[in-house]
Amino acid sequence: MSKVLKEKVERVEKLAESIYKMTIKSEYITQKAVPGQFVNVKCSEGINALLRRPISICNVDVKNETLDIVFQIKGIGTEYLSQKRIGSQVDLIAPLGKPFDTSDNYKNIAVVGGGIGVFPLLYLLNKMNTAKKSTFLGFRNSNYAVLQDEFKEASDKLFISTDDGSEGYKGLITDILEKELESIKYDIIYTCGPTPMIKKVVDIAKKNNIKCQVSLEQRMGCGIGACLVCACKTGNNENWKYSHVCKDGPVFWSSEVIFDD
Amino acid sequence: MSKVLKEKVERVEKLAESIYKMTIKSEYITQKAVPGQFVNVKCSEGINALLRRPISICNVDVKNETLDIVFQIKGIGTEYLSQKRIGSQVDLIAPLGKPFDTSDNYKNIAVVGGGIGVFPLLYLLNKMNTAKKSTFLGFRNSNYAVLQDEFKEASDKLFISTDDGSEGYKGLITDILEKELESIKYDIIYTCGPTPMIKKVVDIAKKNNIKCQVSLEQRMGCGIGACLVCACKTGNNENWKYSHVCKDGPVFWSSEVIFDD
Amino acid sequence: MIDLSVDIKGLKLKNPVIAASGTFGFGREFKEYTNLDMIGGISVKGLTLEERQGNKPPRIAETPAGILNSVGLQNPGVKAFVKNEIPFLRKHDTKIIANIAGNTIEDYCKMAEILSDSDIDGIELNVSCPNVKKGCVAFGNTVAGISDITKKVRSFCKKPLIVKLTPNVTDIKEVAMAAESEGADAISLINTILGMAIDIHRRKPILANNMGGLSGPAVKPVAVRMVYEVSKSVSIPVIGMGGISNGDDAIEFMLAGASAVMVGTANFINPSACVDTAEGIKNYMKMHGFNNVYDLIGSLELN
Amino acid sequence: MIDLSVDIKGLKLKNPVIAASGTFGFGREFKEYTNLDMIGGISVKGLTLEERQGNKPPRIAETPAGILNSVGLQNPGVKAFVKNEIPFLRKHDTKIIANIAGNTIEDYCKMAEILSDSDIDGIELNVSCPNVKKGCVAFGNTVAGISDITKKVRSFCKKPLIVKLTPNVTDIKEVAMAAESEGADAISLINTILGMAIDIHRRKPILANNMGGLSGPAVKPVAVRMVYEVSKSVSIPVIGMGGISNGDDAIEFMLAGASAVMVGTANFINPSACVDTAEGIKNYMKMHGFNNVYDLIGSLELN
Ligand SMILES: Cc1cc2nc3c(=O)[nH]c(=O)nc-3n(C[C@H](O)[C@H](O)[C@H](O)COP(=O)(O)OP(=O)(O)OC[C@H]3O[C@@H](n4cnc5c(N)ncnc54)[C@H](O)[C@@H]3O)c2cc1C
Ligand SMILES: Cc1cc2nc3c(=O)[nH]c(=O)nc-3n(C[C@H](O)[C@H](O)[C@H](O)COP(=O)(O)OP(=O)(O)OC[C@H]3O[C@@H](n4cnc5c(N)ncnc54)[C@H](O)[C@@H]3O)c2cc1C
Ligand SMILES: Cc1cc2nc3c(=O)[nH]c(=O)nc-3n(C[C@H](O)[C@H](O)[C@H](O)COP(=O)(O)O)c2cc1C
Ligand SMILES: Cc1cc2nc3c(=O)[nH]c(=O)nc-3n(C[C@H](O)[C@H](O)[C@H](O)COP(=O)(O)O)c2cc1C
Ligand code: FES
Ligand code: FES
Repeated sequence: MSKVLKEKVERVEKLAESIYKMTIKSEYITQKAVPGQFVNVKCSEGINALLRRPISICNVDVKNETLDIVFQIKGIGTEYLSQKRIGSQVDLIAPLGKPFDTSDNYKNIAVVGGGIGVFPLLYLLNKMNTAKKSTFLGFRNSNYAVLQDEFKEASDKLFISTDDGSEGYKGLITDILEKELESIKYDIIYTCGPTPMIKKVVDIAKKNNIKCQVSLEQRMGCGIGACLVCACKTGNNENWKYSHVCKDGPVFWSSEVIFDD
Repeated sequence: MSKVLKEKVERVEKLAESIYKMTIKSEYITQKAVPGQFVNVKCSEGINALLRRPISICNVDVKNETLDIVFQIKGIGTEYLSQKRIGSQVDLIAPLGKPFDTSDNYKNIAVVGGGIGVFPLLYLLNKMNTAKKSTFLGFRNSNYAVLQDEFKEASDKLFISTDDGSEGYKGLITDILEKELESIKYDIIYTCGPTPMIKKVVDIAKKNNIKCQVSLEQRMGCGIGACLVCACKTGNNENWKYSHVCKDGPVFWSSEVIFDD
Repeated sequence: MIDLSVDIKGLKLKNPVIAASGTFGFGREFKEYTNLDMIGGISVKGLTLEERQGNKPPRIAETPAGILNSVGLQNPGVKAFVKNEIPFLRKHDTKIIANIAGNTIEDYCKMAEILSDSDIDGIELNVSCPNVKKGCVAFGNTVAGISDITKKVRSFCKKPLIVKLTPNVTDIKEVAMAAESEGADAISLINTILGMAIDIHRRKPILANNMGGLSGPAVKPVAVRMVYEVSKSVSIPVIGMGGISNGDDAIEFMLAGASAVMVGTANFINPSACVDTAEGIKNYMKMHGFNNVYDLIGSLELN
Repeated sequence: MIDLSVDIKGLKLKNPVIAASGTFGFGREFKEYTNLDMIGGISVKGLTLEERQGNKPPRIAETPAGILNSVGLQNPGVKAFVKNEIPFLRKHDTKIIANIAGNTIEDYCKMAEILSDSDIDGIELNVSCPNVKKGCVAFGNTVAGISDITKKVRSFCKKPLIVKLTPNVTDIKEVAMAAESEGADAISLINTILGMAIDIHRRKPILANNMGGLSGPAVKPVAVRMVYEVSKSVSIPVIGMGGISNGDDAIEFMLAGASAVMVGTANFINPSACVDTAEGIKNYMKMHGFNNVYDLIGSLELN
């Protein structure tokens, strides 16, 4: 069950140029949410940024009844969101979407994130308490490599790469994943990020015969499965259909998704 | 000369249910403004309340370089304006419009205001230092009868009426004006308020052969005389034209205006 | 007692607010968020004879105070609707309007036939969907097209027949009159206005389909004008929509002549927009001393 | 060096930004607030043969992300314009476009004749003003009407002739092609979309004229779509407008095929909107490595 909620903004922190973390007090969300889910938030009053914006849940603090969302300013919606004052109300529908499979059967997991796709993975890592966790994060450059302490804390092994080498390895994070796979076998790979990266991870998982879950993005209208705008192709090439990221996802098994749109 | 200005909000005070006073720091406006002029203010960022809203200058403190505007919440624009935070910036074009004639030759003046039309009259009263000043203010009820101390201070005689008698006289403020006129002769009457009231004042002035200035309202687009939307009829019935409240007014001689639209 | 009920030629609504087609799924998607029993009616996602997958994503773009969509009629087909969706909807105290779209007039007729035998309360002809290549758009923007389709579907349709008009025409009045004279029970309008939004950095349209239909607050003044024009031209009831988010917006349409209204895009932002709108209409009536919603409808005075 | 200059069939603009007719007065009203020498051109307030007082007030209503206006062509008449306004405008380094509207085709022809002998740089035919009872609206929304007026005015017009189209038509392409084939040098679009806003408490339209023309950000997606459609259908230059507030908005229109743009309603909110838009276009070109504005025009790729 998700709900329309008006919750209080507890903190807004600038993590990097154009990246913000917002801490929101919400008994309801902290009780109901599971990793992979998102909130659909009205970033501004009135008709400025008319639609709600989907943002992943990045962390949940059950004791303090707060959750964190972390977002990058891309356009007017995230811009307004970053300007919310502490103590003000934020209007969100949450928690939404199908979560990651966080079964205890996965003893050795790999988590691969790129860009703004890393945020839902922190919550996932924090929830997977019994597994051995290798985390692979790729960023454009060091300016975007936020939340490193939190990821380090949540992982057994943490690999970071940047396009320009300004932080961690220089190059694609999937290269490091492939290298690690030469010596380790994971039970599952979870991934979220830019489509080219996701495709690569899916290929790698397939080649290595590892289960894989992907978290997808698509422009949304309602966020609750009614308007059918957030389509993504699922099935196989002979028998495909359009599923919907907000309701059938955002998390899918990599084997379900067809990446040709 | 008026300018597009970004000025600082110094204070926002709620004077009554739905009526707010905003104090704005502005060296430029305090140096240039004269009574009867207005500011054209962007009440909200972005496309919420798209157009600027015209609000009269209610008072100017030259020493502190601040001006006051007082406004009633009527719709979304004034609603957003009332929510502006202290210390935030407000975007305005000011000062605009043709002012009242505040010549020293007027020794004995009457100032007649109704509803939100009273606000520009306070600035006028404060500027007319050498005249003897009788002020007549009409309100719907006592809830709307704001700024009484300021008006008392600025006037030699102050009359207040309300529709329901909850403050001052019960009835029309123009009735009191007429009664006063039985014993006093004013050099000029200044008036601002709802059209029926203004018409009545204009009639009274004419009958008593007293000069009269009216400050008019009309929905505006640009506020600077370019879009021609803020029309008001001027001239005489045989030879009239549409003048424009923002540029040719808001203050007109009562003899210029035709009230039949 | 304030009476909000309206009768659209046999389609009896307990209040004049209907969820607009394509924005409310099949109702069940909103059950968690709002009380379906408090909505006058639900116009379901546009149905086609066979299942359709719709257009490629992205299918939505935000524009100032509006959205463009290019869903392209993704739906399970009319038979699956009858089988899987009507039973759920019927459990609720709200009227079921089947919105239908076809590639050919025969498609429309077949669907009208199937649906006439099903447990629904009205049929809305979508002759104006801008998001599919061939088919329905062609019927909606000429007098000849609308006459033809209304006449033919009428002969198969045993339910109240609502013809939904496209705003993408020079003269909405003549199209509405054509639908009326061929037997429409009511007119609904407006469908979306054809538009385009460009991603200036990729130098491509945002929508994969390049163009899409504009809806939301931005279109309200155009919609109110067209509802006014149509309701002055026909004597059948008019259902108004386009940018309605609350009771005050709805009142504009009803003063302009709409007997009922539909709420679309607003559901995305506020899932209880339909219920709130009905509540808002009631409050307005209370404030202004109206007991019967019919006293309100069309009571606009011109200046 | 980034070259922003464009040549609209002899109307040479130093940058592609023109102030839209009716929103910029005769230029002088904006002198205090912006640098007129940095604007490509100014299309002056719509002129008629004789002075006109226009419609009753209120003449403006705000709507979501837009405005409705019903000025009704208040203007001093074409002769007063030539005498009193051209000398002021000529002192500035910007092009003067005379926007004209008439009750009859003869009016248009006479004005074109008078203006052809005056010191202006182009004539824009307003065949689409929705705010006057008889007259110009009739010419704009049919192929026959637009053909006729373009042909006749063309024979009197010795300046670059821009025909400004109304969006209130079913098919904007055919109207544009008609203007082109009768000799228009350029097409400008869109004029305002007919709309209505109601004061629900007075139960009357807000505008004294009841209806008015919608402009501002709300109309942008409709305008971009029409500019795209027209620029694919004609080979003369297209001047795009409708909801442009800044450089990014202008780029959408130019990618869609506009050789120049006009900025209207935005001037009311930001009196230097025209200059800011020109500046914004330049910044975009810099960021994306364009040296010549012509490389940008029409460079949209479809999905
Ligand atoms: C399930 C999901 C989870 C997400 N989680 C995060 C997160 O944790 N942190 C984060 O920074 N971003 C996240 N995003 C992306 C985020 O939703 C967009 O960056 C944001 O909507 C952009 O809004 P804007 O107003 O700033 O940009 P604009 O470009 O002005 O937005 C215009 C419209 O396009 C939509 N849009 C634009 N880009 C995207 C996108 N990439 N995905 C979906 N819709 C888009 C907006 O929602 C809006 O409707 C997530 C997206 C999805 C679908
Ligand atoms: C010269 C002048 C001076 C004014 N001075 C004051 C003042 O000192 N204090 C005060 O409270 N009010 C004043 N007003 C009225 C004030 O401008 C309106 O109340 C205000 O614009 C309403 O905006 P809104 O968004 O709250 O209402 P909405 O109804 O949401 O506004 C919608 C549109 O209509 C316009 N509008 C609505 N009512 C009026 C009106 N009465 N006059 C002009 N435009 C209107 C708005 O500006 C806006 O464009 C003055 C008006 C004028 C013309
Ligand atoms: C995402 C979306 C899907 C739509 N699908 C349909 C449809 O299937 N059939 C139809 O007749 N109208 C459809 N419409 C149009 C709406 O029913 C309505 O006419 C339009 O959105 C205007 O109303 P609004 O401004 O309240 O949204 C759709 C609109 C949207 C936004
Ligand atoms: C107040 C006002 C007056 C207008 N007057 C004219 C006019 O006289 N002639 C004309 O061709 N267009 C006129 N227009 C239309 C504009 O030139 C322009 O086509 C329209 O406003 C769309 O652009 P925008 O959204 O940038 O305002 C007027 C628009 C407004 C808002
Ligand atoms: S966003 Fe509406 S169905 Fe996914
Ligand atoms: S508001 Fe534009 S001329 Fe007065």
